[in-house]
Amino acid sequence: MRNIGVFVCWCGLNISRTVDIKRVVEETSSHPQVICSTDYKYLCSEPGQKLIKEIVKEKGLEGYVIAACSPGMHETTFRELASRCEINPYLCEMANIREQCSWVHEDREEATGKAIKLVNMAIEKVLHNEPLYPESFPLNKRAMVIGAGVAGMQAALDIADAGYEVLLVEKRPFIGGHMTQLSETFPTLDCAQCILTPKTAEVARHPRITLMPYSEVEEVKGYVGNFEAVIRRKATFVDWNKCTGCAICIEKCPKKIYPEFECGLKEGKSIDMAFPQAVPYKVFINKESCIFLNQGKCGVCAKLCPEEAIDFQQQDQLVKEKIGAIIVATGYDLIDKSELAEFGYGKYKDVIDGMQFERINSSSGPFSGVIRRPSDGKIPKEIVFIQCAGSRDREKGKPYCSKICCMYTAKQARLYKHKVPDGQVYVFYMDIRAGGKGYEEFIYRSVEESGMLYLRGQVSRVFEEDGKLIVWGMDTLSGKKIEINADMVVLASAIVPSNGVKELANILKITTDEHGFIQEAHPKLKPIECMTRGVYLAGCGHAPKDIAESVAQGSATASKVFSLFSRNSVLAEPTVSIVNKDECSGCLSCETVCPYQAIEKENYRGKVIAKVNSALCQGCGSCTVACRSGAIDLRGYTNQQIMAELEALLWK
Amino acid sequence: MKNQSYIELTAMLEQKINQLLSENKVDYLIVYGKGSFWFKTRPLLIRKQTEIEKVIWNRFCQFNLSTFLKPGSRKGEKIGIITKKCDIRSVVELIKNNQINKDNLYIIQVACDGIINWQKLENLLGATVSKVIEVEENALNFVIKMPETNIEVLKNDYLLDKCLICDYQQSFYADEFLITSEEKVEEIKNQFLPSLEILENMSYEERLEYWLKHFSRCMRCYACRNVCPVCYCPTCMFDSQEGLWISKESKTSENYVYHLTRAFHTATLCVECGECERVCPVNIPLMKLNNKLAKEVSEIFGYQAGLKVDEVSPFKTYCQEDSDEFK
Amino acid sequence: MNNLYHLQNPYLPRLASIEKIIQETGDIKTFRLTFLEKDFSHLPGQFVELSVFGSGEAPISISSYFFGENYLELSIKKMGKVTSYIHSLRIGDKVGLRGPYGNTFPVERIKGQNLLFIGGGIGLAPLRSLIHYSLLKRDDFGKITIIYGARTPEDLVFKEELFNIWPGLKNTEVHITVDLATNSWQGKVGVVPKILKELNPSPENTVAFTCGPPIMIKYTLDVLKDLNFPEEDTVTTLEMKMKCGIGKCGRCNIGDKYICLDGPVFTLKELKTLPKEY
Amino acid sequence: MEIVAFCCQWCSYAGADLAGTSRLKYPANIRIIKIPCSSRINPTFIMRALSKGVDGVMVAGCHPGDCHYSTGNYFTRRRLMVLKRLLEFSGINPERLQLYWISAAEGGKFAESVKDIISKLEKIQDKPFPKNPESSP
Amino acid sequence: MNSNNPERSYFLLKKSKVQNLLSTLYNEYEIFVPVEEEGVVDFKRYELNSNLTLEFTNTLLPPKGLFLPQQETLFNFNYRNDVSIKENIETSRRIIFGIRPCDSRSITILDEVFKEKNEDVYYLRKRNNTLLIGLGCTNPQIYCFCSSLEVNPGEDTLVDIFLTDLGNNYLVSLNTKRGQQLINDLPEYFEKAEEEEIIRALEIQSQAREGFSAGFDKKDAEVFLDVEKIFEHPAWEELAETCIGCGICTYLCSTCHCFDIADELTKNEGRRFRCWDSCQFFSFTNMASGHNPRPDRKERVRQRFMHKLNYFVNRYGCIACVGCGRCLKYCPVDIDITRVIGTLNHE
Repeated sequence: MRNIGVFVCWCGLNISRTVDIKRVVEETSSHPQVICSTDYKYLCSEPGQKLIKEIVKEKGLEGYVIAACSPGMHETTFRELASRCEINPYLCEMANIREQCSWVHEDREEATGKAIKLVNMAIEKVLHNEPLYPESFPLNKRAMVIGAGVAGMQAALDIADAGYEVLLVEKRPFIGGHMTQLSETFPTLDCAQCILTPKTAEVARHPRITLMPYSEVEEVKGYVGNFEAVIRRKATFVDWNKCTGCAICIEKCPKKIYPEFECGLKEGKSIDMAFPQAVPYKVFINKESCIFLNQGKCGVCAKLCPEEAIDFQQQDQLVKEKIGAIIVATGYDLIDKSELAEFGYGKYKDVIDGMQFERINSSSGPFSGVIRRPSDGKIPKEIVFIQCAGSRDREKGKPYCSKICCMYTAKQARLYKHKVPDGQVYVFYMDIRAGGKGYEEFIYRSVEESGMLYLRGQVSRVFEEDGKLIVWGMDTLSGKKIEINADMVVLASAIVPSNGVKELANILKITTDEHGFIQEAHPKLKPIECMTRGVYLAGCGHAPKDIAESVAQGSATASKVFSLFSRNSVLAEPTVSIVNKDECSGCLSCETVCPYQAIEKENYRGKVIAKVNSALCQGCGSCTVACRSGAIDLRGYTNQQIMAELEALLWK
Repeated sequence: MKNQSYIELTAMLEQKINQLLSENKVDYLIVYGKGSFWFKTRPLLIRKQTEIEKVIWNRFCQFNLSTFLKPGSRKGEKIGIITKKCDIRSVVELIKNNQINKDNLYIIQVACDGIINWQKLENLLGATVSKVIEVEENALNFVIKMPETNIEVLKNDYLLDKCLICDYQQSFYADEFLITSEEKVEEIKNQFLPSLEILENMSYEERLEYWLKHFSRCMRCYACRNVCPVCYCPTCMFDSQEGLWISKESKTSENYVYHLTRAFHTATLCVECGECERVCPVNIPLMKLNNKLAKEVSEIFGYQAGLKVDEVSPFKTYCQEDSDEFK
Repeated sequence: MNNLYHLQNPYLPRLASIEKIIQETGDIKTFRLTFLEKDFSHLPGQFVELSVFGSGEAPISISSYFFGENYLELSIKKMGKVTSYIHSLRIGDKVGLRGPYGNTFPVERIKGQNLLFIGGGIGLAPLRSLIHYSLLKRDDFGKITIIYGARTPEDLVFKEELFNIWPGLKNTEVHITVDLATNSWQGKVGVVPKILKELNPSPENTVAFTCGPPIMIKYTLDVLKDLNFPEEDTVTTLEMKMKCGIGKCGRCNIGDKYICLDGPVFTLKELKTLPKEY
Repeated sequence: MEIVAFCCQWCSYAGADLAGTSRLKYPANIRIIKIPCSSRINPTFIMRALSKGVDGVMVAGCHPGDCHYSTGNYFTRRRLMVLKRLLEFSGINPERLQLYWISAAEGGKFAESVKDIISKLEKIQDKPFPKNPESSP
Repeated sequence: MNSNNPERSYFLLKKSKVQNLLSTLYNEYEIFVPVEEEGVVDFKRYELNSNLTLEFTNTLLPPKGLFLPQQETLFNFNYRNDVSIKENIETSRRIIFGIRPCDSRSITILDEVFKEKNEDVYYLRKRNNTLLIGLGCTNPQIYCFCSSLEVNPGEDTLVDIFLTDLGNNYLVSLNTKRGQQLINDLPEYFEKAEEEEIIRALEIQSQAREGFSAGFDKKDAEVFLDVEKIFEHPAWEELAETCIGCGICTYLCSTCHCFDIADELTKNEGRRFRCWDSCQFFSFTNMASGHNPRPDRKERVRQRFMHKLNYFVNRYGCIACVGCGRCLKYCPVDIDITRVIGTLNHE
């Protein structure tokens, strides 16, 4: 309850044309707690604001109502004015008598009547407003990037260059992500390694980037500006401070394995380095296969290592880190073999996926860049590419488009033709999606140049018959059934979120969509923010995308982090929910409806009750309805205020 | 189930309680005790073995004792409680909503063959109610023994409505299940009072008038709320800020908002134990509201309250594919 | 019984208008109210039901005694809905008053005795009316000692009288203390009971009046006991939720006493006979 | 006729503003109460409004999936589905409660929605909650 | 209010004539008669078509509501610009027909409260405009225990006119001038009572008590006068354990009279009203400061019984209970005042 003023704006003719300002002023001035009610041509103008300021001072107003345009237009203006008048900005309310009255109604009588009601409502609301003050929290200007793929590295580099500490956490023992496995990249066909290596190197030597390869995030507590993360550094059984990457150990290691990096196409060792240009340039022991770790004998590497870097005793380490912002760049995997059985994938050696083709085509790959087929090393003369293998397929629960397949298939087909000019390429496609700079041209050039056959249709079955892969398909354009005797089949298999994302999402209290991709805060307006404040999103963890997009997103998230770190503290809007401790029943119905995990538990008088973390709360108020006892209320939109508006609205 | 088996059960009950108390498994038990009149019972908290003889179990044990597990009435000690097959569901709801910790609870579910609606019986007998010696029963009827005459009434006319459609059986949340040979076990299926249809078939005006007529009698004694096992809020929203939601005057319009809000709040929680309707001194058919919502909730969300502790209430979650009846 | 028709309605407030407002502390204001109709007489200790139209009624103890004047003063602390509404009132605004209600300080019985006033915070308000009274009839009483304390110097009420008027009067002592001093504060520091102990007043022909926060009263009574003040000469006032103010609405009873009729003034002796339900 | 509209500030309220800036005309007997999100609407607000003799209540929120708070309107939808049936069962014509999904870009839809609810209410034969129920039953 | 009792004279009223009698009185009086609705008998405003029930044990709600309505406007005020107050007191002449002896007793108990200094005009004006026509009890409810509170269910001298059921007729006994007056004005409805009818009636009146269960023992009730002994009795704790804290006992009690006062606002007008309140509610004594002298069920349950059996006795010299049995009948958890009185003495 307080003494308030009402200011009615003409907005030139905009309001005064249809609303009888004088009457609005008269009607509202009769309210016992309205000390003064007055009008002006343009309240938002300098003189207008000056007028308000004077009256507030003269009459000692404790709050005021501005009857004018939409709050969306000028609420900030008049709230700032309020604070300049030494009134708490939240004791200023606006009655929207322009957009929602004078502009939409013609009858002067009606419009005026409505205007009066709207003002009365605003008055009643102000009378129940409480002064509110934004809360501020300390800010830890240090970022953590999860995933050192091309997106993650970009984000890390940008942030580090801007002068902030960055923690770069990578699951695999080397950085660079999937791009390290690629041979060449579309649409320019430049060698992936050549463009990536400089970046990895820069990351490695950047003074403000702390690299954490072969590590995973176990736990994250806290909120924006004040996260505390626990990171598991997995044991490599090699002391990387000593290891020089001389590779003697690799040479002598008796245990052969097929490392994941080469997609099972090339032999590696139990102690090994992912690839020649790996960063960090260190070896690591594969726990599962190492003879010593499993049978306790061997240990050749340890004997030979000149630096005595081998350490079988090494344990996983848990490190605690304080950070202020988190960027999630977890990247992708390819759909599981088992889901592509109809193409004989996993059954026939020569049915391979796109990534395997990349390795085969790579000079550091299994056949040092010569295109041979895995089964017998023959050079395939008839090669079939199948697009949308798994993508856009409701049955497989992947209705979405993997976006890059059209492009890399064209690329791979073209690279194949370069290396096997007399080979024949068939590409099965649903339709070609080449939305991207120079993409469309690239595809056309590929088709024209190398006379490859694009068949619109789907492959029903692939099976082996005396050394050949028989591909049954249907050309939906000609309606003809097609049978191709191929030497090799390459599947552009669907992109899926890299495994472990779901768990990570739970740790970070962020949501994932039905396909396991991480949910952005808003599909249009907040595409790189997560539901949890201070957590941002880059790369394929969000949805399939190509390198350029991933890099762009990386930089975008970095800029988000800048704007966050540019302040010395996090300001939280004061219009957040608040719990009445004595009335809270502790049923925590509020917890489940909160999109921001802002509801925490707290012990109070021997019972567990709800507590709102005002740094996380965004003030939607859903909890206030879930709460039956009304123990949670929303500052700025309290039950009292809304009921007061309702009452005023019902006054005859 | 004959009186005999109720006597049996009572004996089993006493035995069990004795054991619980002697082994200090519980600090106190919430049980049924004898009421001021032959047809009345009363909730009872017993702590000592010497009090055991006060325990009773018969066809008049109407209360849903889980009401006394509400934080307001609870003392945070280890509690033993006796439940019928129907009202154990509200215990489940209380556990679900973090109002009580299952570990501090020892639930004795006792076989029940329906509860007699003594208000009906009382209305039937009028002043002669004081002369009744006892109520026996045969297959179909209750036999009310009086000095001179015996009155026979059809069981189904004098059981609580909810007992006529009761189809609950042993709950796996019960720590102890006291049963006699005669207890029948059926499938749980979701049933609703047939009497709903009469109302459902009315026109809006008729229904509004129907309810306003009833609500106009309400004097807002809040018995329906306070006795409700799932109205567990320490301070009801209607008490916390007096006059905010409704005026303190018990005017029809205010009562309307009160009862509808309560119905909405207990939707997804209400286990239709019927206590609210039982205690209402002015006979407002409150259960019709609750039954209706329970019915709708189960039709829309396929959810029924109080069956499983790990089930999520439809208001605590959502589904993008929810039917969108709005534009 | 027809005479009943001419009864005056005890629920109808009499109108008064605000003549003066003094901001005592951050959340305490003193309002001087002038009656619009016939004059109004009361004795120290009584309270009125103050109506703020549009917000409701609140029982407020009268904090002044102006003999034969047509106005009185109420000192009000911002607490609930009504009181905070009251705080938004301005000079000239109309309010309603019912009363005066309740018993009074035993003004007759204490004639010729020394008066010891022990107040804390807003609790000085009811005592002030007796102080006014006793100063008005100065010769009826012996020595007047006022001990008053608040949390901080900012929380002291009636500063003008405390610092500039009462100390100057003959045979009158004023001791002011605060729990937490500020740099500018020169006076005593310490809770009221402590100061009382230090002053060690003699119970000889003296009546003690105390009012303030429950915790203060509790310890003050202990000290008074140690100082051998007889229970019948130790007087305090009680607070209860009230509505009607005339012993009908059944809210403010402690045992069989209605605070609005038999209270709010009680001697420690009477208090001892009541059940501990306040 | 008196209609209360609860509009979430991000979508529908902005939509209403857009209707204004594009000078779309609609009947004047609608009063908008601005709330952060449709999930802020306590069913009791609606009961209260109707029981005080409002002819209709219009609730407007972001389209499902577009909620500024990502999931708020999903809960609103569930709550109102049940509330609608409760009101209906209590004898209030369910048409008196309308929920519209209106985005910030749909000024037109806002104006249309207002007209829609009003035309619906005009069709309704049965009377709203009596102004003075004490006398009615 | 049985002022200056005339020498008793008796009349006879045929049951068949009651309807006509009422419809005659209807023109001059607001008449309240027991009417059944939804299985609930209550005093309702008599309309020519209303179906009054005279075969009832007692009404659900006590008639106190006819003098202290659950809510009533005290006055209206205009609080815009300038304040003005409009008093609001109704003064129509009324009759309550068929009030039971216990309830008429309760009215005289309430009189004590509202007559006391600062007379409550709202109550008293209704009271003084109302003529009570009592009806004797012959077949009590199992809950009735009025006989242990000096109420004779068969005879009632507190009402203006008292009816004793003689089957087809009522014996009409007059207690006050007002009663006498009414009879004199309407001779066509009343016949002179014959000797044996009078004797039969007097028998009924004197025997009526017998049918009633004893209720409680006076001595047990007296124990409550000793605060020292009773105030911290463990029984309060026990009662609180199962009491659900609803308002039934207080709202249905014929002598409970606690109320609340509040304002209601509309745009330009304000209204101050009072409405029933209950000592069983937390908010009853909860203060703005947050302090509540009766914070728990224990204190609140105790308050009710102590008020009836001690505080009220000390103040007005009688127990604030008439044994109408409503609280026994309707208490959701079967808290029984007669038992409470019994146990506290003997435990």
